[in-house]
Amino acid sequence: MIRKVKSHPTQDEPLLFEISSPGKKGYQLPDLDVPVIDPEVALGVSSVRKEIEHFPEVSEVEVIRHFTRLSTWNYAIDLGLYPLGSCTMKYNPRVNELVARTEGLAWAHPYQPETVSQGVMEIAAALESALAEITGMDAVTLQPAAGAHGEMTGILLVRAALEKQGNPRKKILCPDSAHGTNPATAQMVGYEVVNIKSNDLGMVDVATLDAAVDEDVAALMLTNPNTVGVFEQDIARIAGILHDKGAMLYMDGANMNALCGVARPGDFGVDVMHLNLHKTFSTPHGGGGPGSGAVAMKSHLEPYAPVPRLKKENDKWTWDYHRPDSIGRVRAFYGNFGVLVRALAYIMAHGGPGLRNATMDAILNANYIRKALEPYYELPYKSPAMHEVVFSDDKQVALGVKTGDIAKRLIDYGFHPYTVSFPLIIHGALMIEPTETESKGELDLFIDAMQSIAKEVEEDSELVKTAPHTTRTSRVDEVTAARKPIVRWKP
Amino acid sequence: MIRKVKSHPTQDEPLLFEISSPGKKGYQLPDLDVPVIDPEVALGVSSVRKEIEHFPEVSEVEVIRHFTRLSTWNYAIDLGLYPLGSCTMKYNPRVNELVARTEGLAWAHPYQPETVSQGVMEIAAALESALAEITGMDAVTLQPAAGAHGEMTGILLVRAALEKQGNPRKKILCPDSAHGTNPATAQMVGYEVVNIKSNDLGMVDVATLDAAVDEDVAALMLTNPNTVGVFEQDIARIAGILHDKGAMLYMDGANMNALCGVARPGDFGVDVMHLNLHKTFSTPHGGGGPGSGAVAMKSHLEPYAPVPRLKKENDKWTWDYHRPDSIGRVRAFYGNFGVLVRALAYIMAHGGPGLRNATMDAILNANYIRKALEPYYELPYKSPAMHEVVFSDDKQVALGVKTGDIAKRLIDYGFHPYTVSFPLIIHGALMIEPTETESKGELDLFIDAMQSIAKEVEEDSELVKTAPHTTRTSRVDEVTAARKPIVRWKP
Amino acid sequence: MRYLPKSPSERQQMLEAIGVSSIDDLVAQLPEDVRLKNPLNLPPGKSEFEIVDYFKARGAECANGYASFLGAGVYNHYRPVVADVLVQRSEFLTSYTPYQAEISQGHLTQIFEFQSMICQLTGMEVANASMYDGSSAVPEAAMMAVRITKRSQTLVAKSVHPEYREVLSTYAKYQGMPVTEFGYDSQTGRIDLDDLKSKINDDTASVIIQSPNFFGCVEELEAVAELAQSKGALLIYVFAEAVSLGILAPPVQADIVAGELQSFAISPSYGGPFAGIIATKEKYIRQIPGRLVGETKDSRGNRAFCLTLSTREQHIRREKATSNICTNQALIALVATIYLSIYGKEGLRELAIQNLSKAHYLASKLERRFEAPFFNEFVAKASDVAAVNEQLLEKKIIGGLDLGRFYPELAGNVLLCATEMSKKADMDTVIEALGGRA
Amino acid sequence: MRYLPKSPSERQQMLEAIGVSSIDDLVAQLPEDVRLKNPLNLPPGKSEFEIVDYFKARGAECANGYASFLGAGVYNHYRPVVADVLVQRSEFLTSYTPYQAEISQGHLTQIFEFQSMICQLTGMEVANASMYDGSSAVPEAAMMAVRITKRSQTLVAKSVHPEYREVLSTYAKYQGMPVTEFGYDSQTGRIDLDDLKSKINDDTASVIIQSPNFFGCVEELEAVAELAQSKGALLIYVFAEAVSLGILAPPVQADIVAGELQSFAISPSYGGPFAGIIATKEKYIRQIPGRLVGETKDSRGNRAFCLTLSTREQHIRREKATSNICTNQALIALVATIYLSIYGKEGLRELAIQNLSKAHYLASKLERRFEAPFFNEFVAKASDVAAVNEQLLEKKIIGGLDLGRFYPELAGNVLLCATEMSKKADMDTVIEALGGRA
Ligand SMILES: Cc1ncc(COP(=O)(O)O)c(C=O)c1O
Ligand SMILES: Cc1ncc(COP(=O)(O)O)c(C=O)c1O
Repeated sequence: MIRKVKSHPTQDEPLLFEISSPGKKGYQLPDLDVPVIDPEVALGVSSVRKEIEHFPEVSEVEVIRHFTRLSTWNYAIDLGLYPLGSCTMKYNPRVNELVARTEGLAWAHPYQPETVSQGVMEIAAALESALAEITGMDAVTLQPAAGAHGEMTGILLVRAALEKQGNPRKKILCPDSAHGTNPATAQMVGYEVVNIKSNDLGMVDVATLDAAVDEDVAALMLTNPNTVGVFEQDIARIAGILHDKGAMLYMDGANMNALCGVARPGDFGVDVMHLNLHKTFSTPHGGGGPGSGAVAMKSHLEPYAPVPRLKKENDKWTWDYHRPDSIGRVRAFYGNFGVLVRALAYIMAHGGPGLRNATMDAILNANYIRKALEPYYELPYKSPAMHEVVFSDDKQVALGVKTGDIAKRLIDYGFHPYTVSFPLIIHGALMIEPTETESKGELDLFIDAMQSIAKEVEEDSELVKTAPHTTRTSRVDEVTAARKPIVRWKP
Repeated sequence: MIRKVKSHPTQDEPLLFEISSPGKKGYQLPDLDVPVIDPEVALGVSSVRKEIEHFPEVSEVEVIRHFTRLSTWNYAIDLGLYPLGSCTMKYNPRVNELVARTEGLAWAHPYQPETVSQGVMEIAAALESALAEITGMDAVTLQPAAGAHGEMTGILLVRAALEKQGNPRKKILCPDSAHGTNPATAQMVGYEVVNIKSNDLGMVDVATLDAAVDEDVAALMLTNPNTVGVFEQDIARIAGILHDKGAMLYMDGANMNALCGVARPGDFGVDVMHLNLHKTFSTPHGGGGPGSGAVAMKSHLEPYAPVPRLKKENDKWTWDYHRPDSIGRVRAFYGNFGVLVRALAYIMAHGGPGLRNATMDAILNANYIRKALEPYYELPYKSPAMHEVVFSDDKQVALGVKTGDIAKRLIDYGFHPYTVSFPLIIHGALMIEPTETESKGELDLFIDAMQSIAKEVEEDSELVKTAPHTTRTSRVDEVTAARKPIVRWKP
Repeated sequence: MRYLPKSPSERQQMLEAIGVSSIDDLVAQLPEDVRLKNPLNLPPGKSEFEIVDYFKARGAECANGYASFLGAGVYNHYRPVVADVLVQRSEFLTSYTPYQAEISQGHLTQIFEFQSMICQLTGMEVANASMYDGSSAVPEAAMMAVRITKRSQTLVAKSVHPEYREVLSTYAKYQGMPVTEFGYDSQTGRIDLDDLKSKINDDTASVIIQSPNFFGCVEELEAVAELAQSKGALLIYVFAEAVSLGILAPPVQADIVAGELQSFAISPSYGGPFAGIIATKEKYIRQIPGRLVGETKDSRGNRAFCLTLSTREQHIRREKATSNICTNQALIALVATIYLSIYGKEGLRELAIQNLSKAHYLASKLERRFEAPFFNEFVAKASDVAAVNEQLLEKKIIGGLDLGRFYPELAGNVLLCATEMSKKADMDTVIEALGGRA
Repeated sequence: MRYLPKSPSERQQMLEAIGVSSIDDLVAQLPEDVRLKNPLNLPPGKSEFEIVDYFKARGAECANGYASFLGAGVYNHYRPVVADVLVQRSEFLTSYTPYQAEISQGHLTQIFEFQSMICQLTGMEVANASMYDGSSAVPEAAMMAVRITKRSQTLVAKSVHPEYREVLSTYAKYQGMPVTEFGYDSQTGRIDLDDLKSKINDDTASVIIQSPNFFGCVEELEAVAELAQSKGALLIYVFAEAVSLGILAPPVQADIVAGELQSFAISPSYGGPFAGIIATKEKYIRQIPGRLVGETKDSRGNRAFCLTLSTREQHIRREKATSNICTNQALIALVATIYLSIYGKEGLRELAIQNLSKAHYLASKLERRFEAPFFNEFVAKASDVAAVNEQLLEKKIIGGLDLGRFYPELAGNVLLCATEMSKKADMDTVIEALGGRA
C-alpha cells in the first residue's frame, strides 16, 4: 500500500515553439543612449542573418508558467529521498544559493584587477586549505569542472610526473567495479586500460593486483569506499604494492561522503584524488550539473598542477602563472567558482566536528536500510557497508522482474529510484545511497516501499514490470528514441 | 475530455507536530559575545515560562520539505488561469519581488531618521501621485492595509467632513450587489446601512436611488464597474443626485482593472474611493494577503486624511503630523510599504499608455469568454461586460447541479474555480474574471472545459456533483468543520 | 508588453470571435463624457533593468548596513534564508484566499499549523489566520470584548504602543466605544494599578495592557487580571515583540491576546507588511474576527482543512459581521510559520535568552529610567537624545527612540533595543555616546 | 546540526535496529591505522548569520557596482529576473541527471528545447545538452573531428581565445593529436588565410576559428570553409560571445560549432560555472560527446523525452566512449534556455543591435588597431594601458584587457567591450582616459 504520495492534477504544457506567436514579447530593452547602428552597414550584408527561423516568441508570464509547469514533472531532493547510489544526492542548503549571489562575488570578472578581487581569491584559498585538511593531502587545485574532469587532471599530473622521471609508462589499472569515467579518462590521457577483477568481498584482490603491477603501470584508479560501498581493507598494502613499483595510487573521491572526518586518503597512501564538490559538499546540480572536481595531491605532484596557482605575496593574493612543469590549463579561468562558494559555505556550516557527524549519519542510514532490506533482496557482498548498500535483483529475476522494473515501481511509491545496473560487477545491481540528510521517517517509508514491492514481485509481477502507473508520463520507450533519434524540434 | 492536466504523484506530508522529535534542530545561533543572563534572575521566576509545550522540533531539511510538499497541494497564478471574479488574480511580476527586497528598502525602520529615509519616502510619494493621476483624484493616502481597511478610511473621511459641517448624518446606501465589506464597513463607522435594489440591467436604479437619498444619507458606496461587471451608465446622474442632497459618492475601486487609462472616477463625480493594490496593481497575496487599500480623495476631503502625511520641505521629504482635522491613524506607521514598492514597480513597467492596453486586454478576455459561454450558461444581465462576466446556474440547477458543483468540476479540468455565489443578487452566480495576463490558448482551454462541463451536467450530472475526482483531497466536508470546529492541533 | 501574453493576430482573432471590429468598441458602452480623452500623464513603460536601477537608487538613499538600536514595535531580528525562499514558491506566493479547499490544502494546512503554534505560544485556545497588524488587532480585540460583555467602555494602558492607541481611538470613535487611558508607575514603568482601579467600572468591557510594554517593561498579569475579571471586564494582552513569547510566561490569565508578529522573520520594510493575530478562549470563538481554518475530512475520509465559521464574516453576515476584514496578511503569517518551525521549541528559548542577554549587557552600562524587569528593550536616561543620535548616525549606528516624541513627560529619555543581531562593539559605541560606564 | 534531521533518540532506535551498540561500531571495519585519530583541524560549525556575514565581507573586498569594459570571453549582460527565479525552483535546482525519464520530464523537455534553440541559433542539426564551458568544448570538438576524419592534426587560429587554446593543448598532448596554430592578419585582425593554406595538409582533421574572434573581429567563413573542406578537413566554428548569434549569419558552413553560453544570463562569477555546447550535422551525431535528449513516446502513446544514444558515453562505452564527460552544466543550460525564451526571436536581434551600437559608439571615438568589422568588442591603441586602467579604476570603472598579456606583439593595445549595459556617460569617461576624440 502506497503511503507516501497521492495523485493530483499536474498542468500540461506544450513546447515553447508551440505556444509562440509572432509579436509576443517577454522582454523590453532600455532606449539606446547612442546612435543606432545598421548591422548590414557595420558588418556587411553577407555577415548578417535575416532572422532566427522559427525561434519562439512568448511573453514573460508564459515563460514563468512554461518552466513552472515543467518543473512540476520533476522529482527533487526538496521533495524527498533521492537514493541514487554513487551520486550522493543530499540536501542543498539554501543559504548557499544566497551567498553565491552576493554582488561582489557573482559579478566578479575573471580578468578584473587582483586589487579588486581579493575577496574571491580568499574564498578559493580558504576552500583549498579546507579540502587539503579533509583529504590529508598537501595541495589542491579547484580548476576542474566536474569529477571526470578532475580525473583527467589527476592522471595528467601522474603522467607529467612520470615523464619528468623519464618514462610516462603505458598502463592504468582499473578495478572492474570502477565508474565508467575512470577508464574513459585513462584513455584520454593516452593510457591503456587494464581491468582488475574484484574478489568475492567486492574488494581489490591484492594478489591479482600484485601480479598486474609492473614497470609499465602508471597508476591504479581506485574508488574508496569502492562502488559496492565497502572500504578497501588492504588499502595500505595496495598503496605499498604500487609505490614499490614506482606507480601511483589515484583515488576517485566520489565516495568521500563516507570518509570526511573518519579517514583521510592522504593518510593511507593516496598520491592524488578528485572530489565531487557537487556530491560530498552538496552543491546543487539540477539536471546533471554544474559540478566541481577539485583535485587534491601530495607535494610531489604539486609542481605539475594546472596554472594559474594561488600565491600570497606580501599579504595579498595573486595568481602565479610561472609554473614551468605545469600540465597547463584544463579549463579557462579558475574553475566553477560559483560552485566553490557553495562548497565552502557548506563546510563552514558543518565545521570540523560536524563533518564527521554528517559522515556517521550517512553510514547509519545506509546500514539501517541494508538491515531492513536484506531479507527481501540479495546482498552479493556481505562486507560491512559504509555510506551505500548494493543489492542485486537475483531473487526477483527468477520471477522475471529486473532491477530496472523495481526502480520504476519505486516511482509509484513516491521515491526517486536508486542507481540501476551499476556497478557492472554486480549483475542487476540496486545501488542505494540515502545520504545523511534523510530522516528516520523518510527511510522507514522507503523501506516499507521496497518491502512492499518485493511482495508485489511475488504476487503480481506484471504490476511491477509495467510500472510506473501513477505518473503523468508512463514508461518511456528509450529504444525507439535511440533507433531513430529526434533531437530537435522541427516546424 | 480533459486537455489541461494529467495526474502525477504528489508527496504527502504530516503536520509539523507529527514529524517533531525532541532534540532535532533547524537553527543555530552565533555564540554570545556578552555574558549570558539567567531569565529567572532577570525577570523573576513567575514571569518565565518553563517550556513551550508540544512545540515542534524539526531540522532545516525537514522544514524545506514540509513547506515545499505543502505548496504542491495549492493552485496558483503561476500554474494557470485563476478566474476568481472580483479578485483580479493577475500575473505577479517577479522583478517586483526583487526590488521589494532591496536592502535599503526592506530593512528601513519606520522610526529611523528622515535624513536616511528619503528613498522610501520618495517611493511612497511617487506612488501617491501616480495613483492620483490614474484615478483623477486630488490626494491619496497609502496607510490602509487592504480594501476593507480603505473603505473604513474612506467612510471615516466622509463622516469627519460631514461632522465638520455640523451633521454626520445617519445612513450609508449600498446597492444589493455590493460586496460584503461595504455594509460591514458602514456599520463600523456607526452608520445604518440601507440596501438599494438594482434594476434589471444590473445597475443602480436611478429612480429608486433618488427616492432613497435624503438629508440623512451620508454617502452611497458604489462599485463601478459593479460586481456584475457592468459600468454604471448613469454614474454622472447618480453623483448629481447625491451631491444635490449634500451626500457623497464613495467608490469601491476593487474593479479599477476595468478602468485604468479608460476612465477616471475623479472625472465622473466620485468624492472618495479605495484601490486594491493587490488586485489592480498586481501585488502577490498568497493565501489571502497582504494587500493595500490606498484611498484616493478629492481635495475637500484631504484635510481629514490619516496622519502622518508626506510633505516636501526645502526639497526633502518629511512626515507631517500636525493635521488638526485628521481622522487620526488607521494603522501604525505608514501602511504596507513593501506592497507599495511592488505596486509602483508594476505601474513603472506598464507606464501611462501601457496601463490602458492592460485594461483593454482584460476587457477583451472577459468578452471573449462571455461570447463563447453564453450558449451554455444563463446570462442574467445582458448589459455589455467590462473586465468580468457573471453567469447564473439557472440552466444547470434544473438538472440538480449548482454553481458550486460546476466550480468543483472545473478543478478536475485543471483550473481554479471562478467566484461562486457572489454577487448575491444573482442566484447561483458564476463570476468569471480572467484578467489581461491570460493567453488566448489558456482562455480556449477554459472555454473548452466550461462547455464540456455543461455537457456533462446533461449527460452525467452525478459526475459533476461529486467533483473533484482527480485531486489528492476530494470534496471537503465544510459542514462538519463548522459544526464542531477543530481549529488547532492537540497532542 | 512583456506582461501581456498576446500577439496582434491573436487579438484580432478574438475581436472577430466577439464580433466587434476594433478593441475600442469594447468600451463604447461608456458614456462619452466619462471616457478619458487624453492618455494618462505617466511616463512610458520602463524596462526591467531600469526598474531595478530605480529602486536600487532609492535604497541607496536610505540607511544601508547600519547597526540599529531602534525597537518600539519593529525589531531587528535575523531572517533565516529558508523563510524567504519558501514564501517565494509560486504555489504560495501567487495563490489567493483558500476558498476552494480541494486545491488549497497547502495554505490551509499551514494556516492550521500557524493557528496551533500561536495557541501554544500564547496559552490561548483559538487563534485566527491573521489580522493586518498589531495596531489594528488591538481595536478588533476591544470590539470583540464589547460584543462579548455587551458593555461599551475600553480601558487602555498608556504604556501600550502609542500608535496602537491612536488606531484604537480612530476605530472606536463612531462605534459608541469610549476609550479611556490609565497611567503607568513612574518608578517601575509598569501599569499604575491604582489609576486603573479608579477608572474601571461596570461598563468596562476590557482592560488592555501590553507586555513587554512600550518601555520594555514586563507587566505582572495576576493582579490586573483579577481586578478586571472581578469587575466582569475582559483582560486583553497585547504584545509587539513576539520573540518575548519564547521566554515569558504565556498570558493564560488574559481573555484575549492581540499581537504583532513582525519579529518572526518579517523585514521591517519601513513599517509593513506585518501580521497581527488575535487569540482567545474557545468559548469566544464565534466572536473572533478574521479567517479561521478548521480540520475536517474529505469525501474519501482523509484529513482535510478548510476555512470555517465564516458566518462570522462580512461576505456572509455583511453589516452584522464581527469585522469588515477580508484580505488579511496570510503570506506574512506563512513566513512566521516557517520561522517558528526553524527555531522550534529550543530555538525560541535560546533566541529569547540571547536577546535578554544583549539588552542586559547594554543596560548594565547605562542609567535606566524604570525599575521593572525588561526583555530586550529598556528606557535609559540621556541628557540630549537628538545630539547623541546625530553622533551615532555618523558612525553608521541608528540610536534609540527619543521618548519625548510620544511622552513629553519622558523627554530626556531614550528607548533602546538590543537583539541577537546587536554586536558588542556597536553596543559599546552606544554606551560611550550616552556617557555610560564602560 | 540543522542539516541533520535526526534526534538522539531516533539515532538510538536505528542503531538498535542495526544491532550495534554505538555509532562508532559502524566504522569498526576500517583498519585501525587508517582511522583518523584527532578531529579535523577546521573551526566549529557556524550559524547561517555568520556565514552570510563572511561572504558579504568577501564580496565587499571585490569590485562592487563598477562599470566594466572587460569582455574577452566573459560578458556583462543584463540577467532577467525570471531566469534566476525559475532556476531556483526546487524541482529544477535539487534534482539530478534525468536518467529516470518518468519523473524527469521537466528537465528533459527543457533540454530538448535547449538543443533545438541552439540548432536554430547555430544553423546546425544536432546540439548536445551542454559541455563544461567553451574552453573544454574546443578540444572535445577537435577530438570529435579526429574520430570522424581518422586524421590526427588540428589547426587552430591564434585569434581563438588564448585560454581556450591552452586547454586545447592540454587535452591534445597525450592523444597523439598535434596542434598547430596559424596566424592572424595584422591589418584586418582576421585569420591569415595564406598561413593556414601553408599549414593545412592531408592529415589535418580540423581547422578551428573563432568568430567574433578574440579581437572582436567577425571572420569570413566562406573562404576558410572551402579551403578546409577541399582538403578533407572539418571546419570548427567557435564562439565566446553568444549574443553575437542574434545578428551574425549562422555558421552553416561549419561542420562543428563549439561555444560558450555565458552571455545568456550566466553571471560572471569569477569565471564559472558557465555552459559550453557542441553542435554539428546530423551525420556526425554518433560522434558528439556529452548527453543528448531525444523525443519518443511513453507506453500510453504520449510524447515523452529521454536521454538517448548513451552508447556514446563513458558509463556504457568506458574507455571507448566519445568523452569521459558525465556531470555537465545542465542547470546553467536551463538558465540559458529561459534567457532565450524571454528575449525570443525579436529580442535577440534587438539586443545584438544595441550591443553593436554601443560598441561602435565607443570605437568611433578611439583609434582601432584592426580594420575588420566587429560586434561588441574591438582592439584600440593605447599608449599606456596599465596607467589608463589605474585611472579608470579610481572612477569605479574597470577598463579593457591589456592585450600584451596574451599577445606580446600587441602590447600597447587594449581589448574593449561594450554591451547593452554600458552607459554613454561611462563610455565617455573611457574615451577621455584613452585620449579619444570627444
Ligand atoms: C564513482 C564515480 N566516479 C566518477 C564520477 C564522475 O563524476 P562527475 O559526474 O562529476 O564527472 C561519478 C559520478 O558520476 C562517480 O559516481
Ligand atoms: C468588490 C470588492 N470590494 C471590496 C473588497 C475587499 O477588499 P480586501 O479584500 O482587500 O479587503 C473586495 C475583495 O475582496 C471586493 O471584491
